[in-house]
Amino acid sequence: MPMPEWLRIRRGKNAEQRDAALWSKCPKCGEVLYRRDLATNLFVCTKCAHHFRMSAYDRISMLIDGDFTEIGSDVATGDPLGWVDKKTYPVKIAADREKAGINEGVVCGIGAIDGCDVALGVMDFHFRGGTMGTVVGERITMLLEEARKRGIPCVLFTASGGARMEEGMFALMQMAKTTAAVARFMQDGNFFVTVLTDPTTGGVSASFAFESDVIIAEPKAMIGFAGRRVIEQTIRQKLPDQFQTAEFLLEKGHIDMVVERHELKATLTRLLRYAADGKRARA
Amino acid sequence: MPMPEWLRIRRGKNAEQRDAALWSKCPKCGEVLYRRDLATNLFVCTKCAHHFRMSAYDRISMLIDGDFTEIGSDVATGDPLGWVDKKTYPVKIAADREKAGINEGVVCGIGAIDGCDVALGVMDFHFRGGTMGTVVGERITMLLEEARKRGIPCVLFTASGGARMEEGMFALMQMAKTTAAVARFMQDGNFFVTVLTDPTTGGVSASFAFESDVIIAEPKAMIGFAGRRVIEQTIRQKLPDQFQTAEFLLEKGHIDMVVERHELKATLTRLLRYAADGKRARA
Amino acid sequence: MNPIVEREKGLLEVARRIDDLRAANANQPVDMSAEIAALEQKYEELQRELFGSLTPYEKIHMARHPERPTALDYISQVESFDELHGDRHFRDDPAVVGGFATLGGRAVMLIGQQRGRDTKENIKRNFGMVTPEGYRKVKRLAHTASRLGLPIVTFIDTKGADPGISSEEHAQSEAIAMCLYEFVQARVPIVATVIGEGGSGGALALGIADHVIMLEHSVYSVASAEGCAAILWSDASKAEEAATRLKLTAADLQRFGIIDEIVPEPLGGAHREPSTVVTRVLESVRRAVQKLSAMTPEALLEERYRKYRRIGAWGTERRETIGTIP
Amino acid sequence: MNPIVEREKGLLEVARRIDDLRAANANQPVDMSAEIAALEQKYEELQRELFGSLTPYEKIHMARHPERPTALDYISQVESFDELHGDRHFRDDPAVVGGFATLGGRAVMLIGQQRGRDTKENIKRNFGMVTPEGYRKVKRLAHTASRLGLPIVTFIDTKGADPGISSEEHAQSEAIAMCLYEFVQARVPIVATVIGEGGSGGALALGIADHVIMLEHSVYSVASAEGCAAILWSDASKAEEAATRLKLTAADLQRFGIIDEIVPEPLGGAHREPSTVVTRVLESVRRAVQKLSAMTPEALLEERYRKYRRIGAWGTERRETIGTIP
Ligand SMILES: [Zn+2]
Ligand SMILES: [Zn+2]
Repeated sequence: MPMPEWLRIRRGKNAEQRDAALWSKCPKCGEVLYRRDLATNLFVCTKCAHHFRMSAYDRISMLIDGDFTEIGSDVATGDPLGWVDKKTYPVKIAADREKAGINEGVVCGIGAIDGCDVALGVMDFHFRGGTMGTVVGERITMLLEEARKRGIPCVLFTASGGARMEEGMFALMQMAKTTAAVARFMQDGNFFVTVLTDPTTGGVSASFAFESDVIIAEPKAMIGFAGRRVIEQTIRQKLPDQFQTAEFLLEKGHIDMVVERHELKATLTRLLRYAADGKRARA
Repeated sequence: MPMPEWLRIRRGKNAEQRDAALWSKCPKCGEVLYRRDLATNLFVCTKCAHHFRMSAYDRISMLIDGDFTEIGSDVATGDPLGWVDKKTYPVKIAADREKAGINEGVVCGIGAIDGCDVALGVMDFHFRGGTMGTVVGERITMLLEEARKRGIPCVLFTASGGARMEEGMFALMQMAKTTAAVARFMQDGNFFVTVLTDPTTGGVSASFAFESDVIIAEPKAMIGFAGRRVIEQTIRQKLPDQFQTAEFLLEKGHIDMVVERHELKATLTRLLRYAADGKRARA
Repeated sequence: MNPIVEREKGLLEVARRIDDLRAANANQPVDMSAEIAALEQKYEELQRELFGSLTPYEKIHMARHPERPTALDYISQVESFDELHGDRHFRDDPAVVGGFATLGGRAVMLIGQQRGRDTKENIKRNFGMVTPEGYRKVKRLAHTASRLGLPIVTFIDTKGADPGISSEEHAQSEAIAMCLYEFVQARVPIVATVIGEGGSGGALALGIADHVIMLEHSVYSVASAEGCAAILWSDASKAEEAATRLKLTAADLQRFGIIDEIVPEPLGGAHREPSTVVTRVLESVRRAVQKLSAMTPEALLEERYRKYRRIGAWGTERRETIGTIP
Repeated sequence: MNPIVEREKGLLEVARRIDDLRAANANQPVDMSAEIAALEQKYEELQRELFGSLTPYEKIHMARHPERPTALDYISQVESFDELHGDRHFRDDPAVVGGFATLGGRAVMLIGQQRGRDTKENIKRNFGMVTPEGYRKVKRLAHTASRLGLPIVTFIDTKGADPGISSEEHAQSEAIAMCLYEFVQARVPIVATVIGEGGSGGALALGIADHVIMLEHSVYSVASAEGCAAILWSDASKAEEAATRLKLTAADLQRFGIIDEIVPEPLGGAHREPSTVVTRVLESVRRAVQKLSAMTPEALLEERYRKYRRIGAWGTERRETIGTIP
């Protein structure tokens, strides 16, 4: 995977340290993989095809042709409740910034996928478990508004443990805000694709993730509203392994397709071209 | 039930003969009922509350305040396929006209229910089993077009064995025609109610019956797409009695309410008033 | 065990003693008026002491009080109501009650989450936890209301969406998302009232509105205090602290601009004078509907968009700059 | 037992003898060219005799021929296809295949009813009988196509909608009705092709279109000949007569103005030269899409309304008089 110039600047120190580490262990099959080989293979295990969770910038550089114009990167995290649990919220945020090498749970911007203009948003599970707080909601809303203004499609990659509790009801309200932006965007006949990656649950799953024209999921991604543990506690029995996987949801008719990461860019490109053709016909 | 002046004229000779018969036997409980008592009780068994199938004009006179301006009554049955089975189609039609006292399977017109203007269509199972041929489709379409022009609600009573086979594909296409009329009517924000009476199946069930804002059914009415016998033949076992009844469909979430015939006029009136209020608010 | 119910026991004991004394007083020559007056004063003091100021955690339990008025207690007091059933596909979910209604002489679409008023009803209503079929009924009714020009009035009262296996199998996420999607687009006034517990996305599915009301002791939260404590403190016993931190009371949320109006409750909670509370809520709803009805659909939609658009612009200086990298 | 398949056996026997003779001829000194030519002529005559003119009843069996090209045989020949799955609620119905496709360089939404090409696939695809979940997928894809401006292209091939218990429980009537409702409103060109059997409302759910094509030996009927005979004659053995009476052939329906175009099949049926037939059909579809694409959405909708509005105005002198009674 070639790394564009801008990517190095955005990824931060820790990411470089991660890259420098020689190997990663596959959480599925236990295989020890050279980090460089893993990156070259789009973070898919070369032995068992397990799809590793990806950082937002790795994902973006895997898809975007050249330049990527970021939107809302300076919208910064606030602390509206003055939250404290074992740590204060600002301390947690600072730690995640350092650790994940990004400044919030989603990276949004404008670019092109194989020549097709697109508004792309990528959530990152490494930052606060991909939870949606006001920054995530705000950036996604800004992205959808910009896409609507330009009349270009929007592709959102989801990865989320749900709403971010440390921001209380401000976080929950992001479901409303992003949905309002999605609705305006789609009413104008624009094309909206979501790609559900592991895991996609709670407030993200129950808002924009399932509001799109085409819902793609990565293989074996865990997708659902309620968390597995909550359900198991409620019903007092263990759930089958298959439950809430992408493949399970495909069979149940919830999602349009399960696409392997190696096929993802080509698939997205075809979808964007279908929509572009429809747009031309309507013009 | 007081009989309006115009009703006597429309009902024909046979209906008068039926009225003259002193008694009817309840198909449910076997009770022998005086015909006059039965009519007074809106054709509901005074012993077991079984809802008898009603003729279209009896139904209309049960609901409409005064005058009823019929629409499409001169649209007459054709024989596009030159149909013959055990009898010719025209012979069958002529026999049903005599027997049922109406000239086709639906009576449509404009009137008022407790002061609320309404376009009312009533199908009659006594005419060719309420099957939908071109005349039924045409009259219902004319009714919806007239209702749209006037901006008044439309209430359709269904009773149907499905599409009328003797008219072949012309009959099937009435599903398309009526649906197109329903869509235009509803797009303008008009209110559409269907009342499903025993039985409502096949092409009528799978078109306008289930396209309305509010779907009411009469108690114990049999409602479904496939006929009971067809399903039993397919699965090679007997179906439970409850299957495909109005009550079953209510539980399965297919219909909005099951309303006893004695409550029907009051219920329809309330619904029409809600819609009228919404219309006023939008004006 | 609900601490509010526990606390009421002491109060009820005093009330019983007052009643006993009164009965005795009527039949006996000895005048016990002074004792009665003293007890009455004690009752008042106790009541103020117990309920005069409730912590967030106590409010959660007030919101869950088994005798607290439920959606149907409000719905039964409107001028007319015709219930509509079903998702048109699969099931009628009894945890949602909805239909046409007349309120203050105007036709509206009423939609409420309904928990049970006793064990049997709780089982039938699934404790007010809505399944995907219920949310699809909500969406359908909201759509019909929008087409017909009828304001949408909702009552929110749920711990959260149903977390069962079949709800996941029937696409709970999609069902809630499509409610949100319908509500942001409805071309009619929407007035939502949190009457009990407003739990997370399962509550918000009925909560996108032009005017949001909360009962004084109701709560509205991104997650249950118990769940939040378990996750963030890894310690469920921290629920009380979580309740405080989450800022889930009506007063907090009004201060945040997330809700618009608080309807006061009598001392001791809504269930102490249910008919007063029901009347007050319905009057507030009526007033909001009337005020919003003056707006055109376009103005309503624009205002609704702006309202939700603003939430989350706090704290950060929201510069809409778009920087090219590098 | 399919009479067309039976009939083919004799023909195949002759073909096998020709092949045998040819093989023998190549290896033996005796020249059998004359015998071969005679057999070839016989083959031609037999073919014309057996298939030169088919009765309606024979066409039904041709339409049901197990080797007849199915929807996926057409879909596999377009320039690109990306299948979309599911009703977003409950299930992905394999009896319906749909998705984005490129046809003649243009993006379209393809939707086809898919029966099986062998027993195993027939079980998976439920013999092409669509369940409510399948119709809801159709409706969803048609809606997406309309929003995005993509023409809708359908392939019809079903005995009828699935008549099972769970289909009734999941509101088969509503599912079909909502397909019709979506198709009459779609703001894009719709081109439907009956490639096999078009059975009743279950077929029409994919059949409301601006241009309707039928393969020469496909059939399209209000009811199955067998069902019609059982009901109207009370005698299932009258199916052949019913088939004739029902006027279910492409030629009849074109004459009636119910369909617009017939794509010819090779002697012996589409399965004898599948690739030729597939190419012809796709070319006709492409041409229709291209022609319709010149129209505005408003003109399309108006023309579609008028087209269906006219059907059934035959025979009667349709006076739109409204008489007050009395
Ligand atoms: Zn591995
Ligand atoms: Zn009886």
